[in-house]
Amino acid sequence: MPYDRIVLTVLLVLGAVFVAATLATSWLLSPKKPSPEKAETYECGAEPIGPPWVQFKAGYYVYALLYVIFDIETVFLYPWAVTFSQRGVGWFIFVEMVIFVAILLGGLVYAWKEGALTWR
Amino acid sequence: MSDPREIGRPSGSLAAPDGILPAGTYEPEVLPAGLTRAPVGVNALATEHLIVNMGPQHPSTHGVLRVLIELDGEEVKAGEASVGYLHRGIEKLAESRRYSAVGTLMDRGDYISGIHNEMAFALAAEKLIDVEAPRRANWLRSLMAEINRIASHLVWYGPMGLDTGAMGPFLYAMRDREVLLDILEDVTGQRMMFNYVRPGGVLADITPAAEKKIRVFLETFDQYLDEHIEILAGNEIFQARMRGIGVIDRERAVGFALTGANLRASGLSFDVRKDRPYAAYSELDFSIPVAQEGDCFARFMVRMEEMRQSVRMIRQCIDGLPEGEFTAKVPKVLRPPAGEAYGAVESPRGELGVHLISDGSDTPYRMRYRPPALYALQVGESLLPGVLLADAVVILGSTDIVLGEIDR
Amino acid sequence: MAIDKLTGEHSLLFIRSEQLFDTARRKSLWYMAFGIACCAIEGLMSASGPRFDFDRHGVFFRASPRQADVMIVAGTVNLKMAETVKMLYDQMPEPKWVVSMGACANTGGPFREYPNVVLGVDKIVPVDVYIPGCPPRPEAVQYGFLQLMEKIKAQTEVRLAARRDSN
Amino acid sequence: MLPDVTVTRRILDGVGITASVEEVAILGVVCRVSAEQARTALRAFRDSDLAFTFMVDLFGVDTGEAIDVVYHLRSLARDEELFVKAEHAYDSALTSVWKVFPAAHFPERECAELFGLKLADHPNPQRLLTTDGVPPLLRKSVRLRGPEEVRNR
Repeated sequence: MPYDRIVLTVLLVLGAVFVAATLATSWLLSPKKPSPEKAETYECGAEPIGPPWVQFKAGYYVYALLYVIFDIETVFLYPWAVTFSQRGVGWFIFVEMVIFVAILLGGLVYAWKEGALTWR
Repeated sequence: MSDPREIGRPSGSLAAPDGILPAGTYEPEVLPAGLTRAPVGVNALATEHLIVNMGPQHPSTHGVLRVLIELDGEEVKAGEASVGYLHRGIEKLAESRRYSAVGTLMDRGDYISGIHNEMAFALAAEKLIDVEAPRRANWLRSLMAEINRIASHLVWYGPMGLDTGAMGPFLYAMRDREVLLDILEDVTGQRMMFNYVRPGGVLADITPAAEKKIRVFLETFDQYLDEHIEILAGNEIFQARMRGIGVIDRERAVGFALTGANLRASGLSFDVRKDRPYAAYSELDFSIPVAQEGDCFARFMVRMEEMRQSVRMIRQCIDGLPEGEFTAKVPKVLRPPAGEAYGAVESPRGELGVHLISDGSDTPYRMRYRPPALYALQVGESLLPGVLLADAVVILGSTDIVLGEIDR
Repeated sequence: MAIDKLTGEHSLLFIRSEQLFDTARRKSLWYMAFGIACCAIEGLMSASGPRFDFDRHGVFFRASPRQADVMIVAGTVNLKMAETVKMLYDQMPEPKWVVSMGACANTGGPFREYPNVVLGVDKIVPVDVYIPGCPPRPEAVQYGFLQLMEKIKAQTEVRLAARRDSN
Repeated sequence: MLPDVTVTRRILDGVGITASVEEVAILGVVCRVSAEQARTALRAFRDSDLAFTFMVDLFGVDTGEAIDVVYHLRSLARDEELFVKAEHAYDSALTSVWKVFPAAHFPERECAELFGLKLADHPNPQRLLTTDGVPPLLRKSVRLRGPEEVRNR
């Protein structure tokens, strides 16, 4: 297997093992004494009032959506930035990325004007 | 899968649909007044309100205050304060304590500014037995009161930074407060529960060691105060969080009987030290900081300026401390004649009054302790509707409430 | 512990591990910031402040009971506060300890004659360490925590001794 | 510092309340009103030219045979103070002066709860400081705990 493939598989395996190991240790070693009072929702030491499953404000969902979009955009920027200097024809790649970013910015401007980002 | 909105709806009886929520967490039948659940029969986009407990155990309620907040997303629709988690009956216990022992109860009322509480009771008792504290006692009282005021403002300033998200100022505030507590301990013997001001005078004279510490404190604190103001007040995030938030106009301040820095931040310069001079305040020269906007930032700057004035007063007290007795000749067991008296003091939270009714025996017949923080909490509660949740925390913090005083 | 299911509650194999875990627990006792009254200003604020720094003992404040090992009851507990104290204690994960700070939490303190005050928090939750004083000095609170650490170590010895005798 | 007694009496007569207004030794001017007239008297004082717009405090006193609710008023404009005392029988109703002085919201709840009075037309007539079932603690009839009860807690 070519060298970089090995590095990638080792990285993935190590990541998975690390996550599984920490979860397993804490599950194995932590004392478990469940009780109905302990299962109550913690609301500053007082009795929670009203059902929590209510029709909640959509603002939070829109915020999260915008965040995810721009998070993925940065993920795409990374490989582009790494390989940008090696290739011969730099200009073409640069313009392509600018178009990609511009499209996403268009989406942001639309969301901003629609008032998705204001809390009131 | 049935319509999810149906599951959340309380179906008349308190029983919850099987498995979703344990029965106990449903809303009690009677909702506190002022809180109304969202209208049933929600159309497509309208949102239901959520009632949240900013409860007795909460890092930013400055004590055991429980605020029931009705939230629509981030916006507070209605809020109701529920107090009484620290009700210890100071007024009832005072009816069975001798006049010299009531000071210990008063210390534990507003536990951050003990000297002011004791002085309010001492002034009321002195009016009843018609005794005037000697001049040196009055100067010592003013000196200790101003030191206690700075210590109390620092305990308000630290958590004010925490409320707006700044961890640093809390540690600076505690560093300066420790210096002040050392001075208070040298003179009175205790860091918080001084029992120093008695009817007739004070407990003990000032020691040279304490005097030296006060002089060292005076040299460094002005520069520290500028540093505090620059760190927090200069920060534009802090200003964005404080300016224009929780505006209390003049009519609301007078209507809700606000006193102290909260009132002076709304433009009315009523200060018990100037309008009803007690102790040595008539002989000290100091100015009363007044702001006009009445928002959280105005209250902040008024209190920071009050600390600077207190430093000025401490310097005058130390330099001009008159000679003489530090307490008047007062019988060990006071038996004031039957009558009523009202003694008021400018505590860091406002006008702290003691209305003392005596029936001639050695214990007061009735002692009413006027809590300035209770009126500040009332205004805070009335400002809640229409505010963002983060600002509700800042408003309650800026009015500087202490739950020991509200619940007495 | 869950692992005991694999090797049985009193297995010889894991005696050493319990001491290891208790040493870890002793060195990082996180207390729940639950200040009720004057003791809160003295014991929680001043003691964790820069001068009497609590962090050097590994004691750090946590806002919620879910992440706390120790519950400091700093102040007077009255009837209205009793349910909250009980609820918060129940919501803390095992292993948990309670430190009762100040005369009010120990036995009602200066307000013991008032009918609305509960005479001591041990009527509501089991208490491990009592710190006398009204309010106790920050050093006294830190000494109380050191005693709690000793108590945790002693509890492990007692359990191990019982196990050694039973085998 | 003290309001003029005759002017105070004239304000009350203007509203049809004959009440005893006299100057008490240390305290100042005290005006005694009956429970029903309390609100009209307070409104008259607030709107009069004496301008008592600031309610410093509101509290109860158990005088053995009845409960005196004391309203401590202050005029910021003329820097004068006045005490209005309204006598309420035990377990009677305390009519809320919330519309005249919004500051009375919490103190009224506390006074009614600690003295066993009922709250009439109050925006939120709930207990403020104690839980249900606690007796009216500030009444002289309710005793504190004895030493032996405290000792064997």
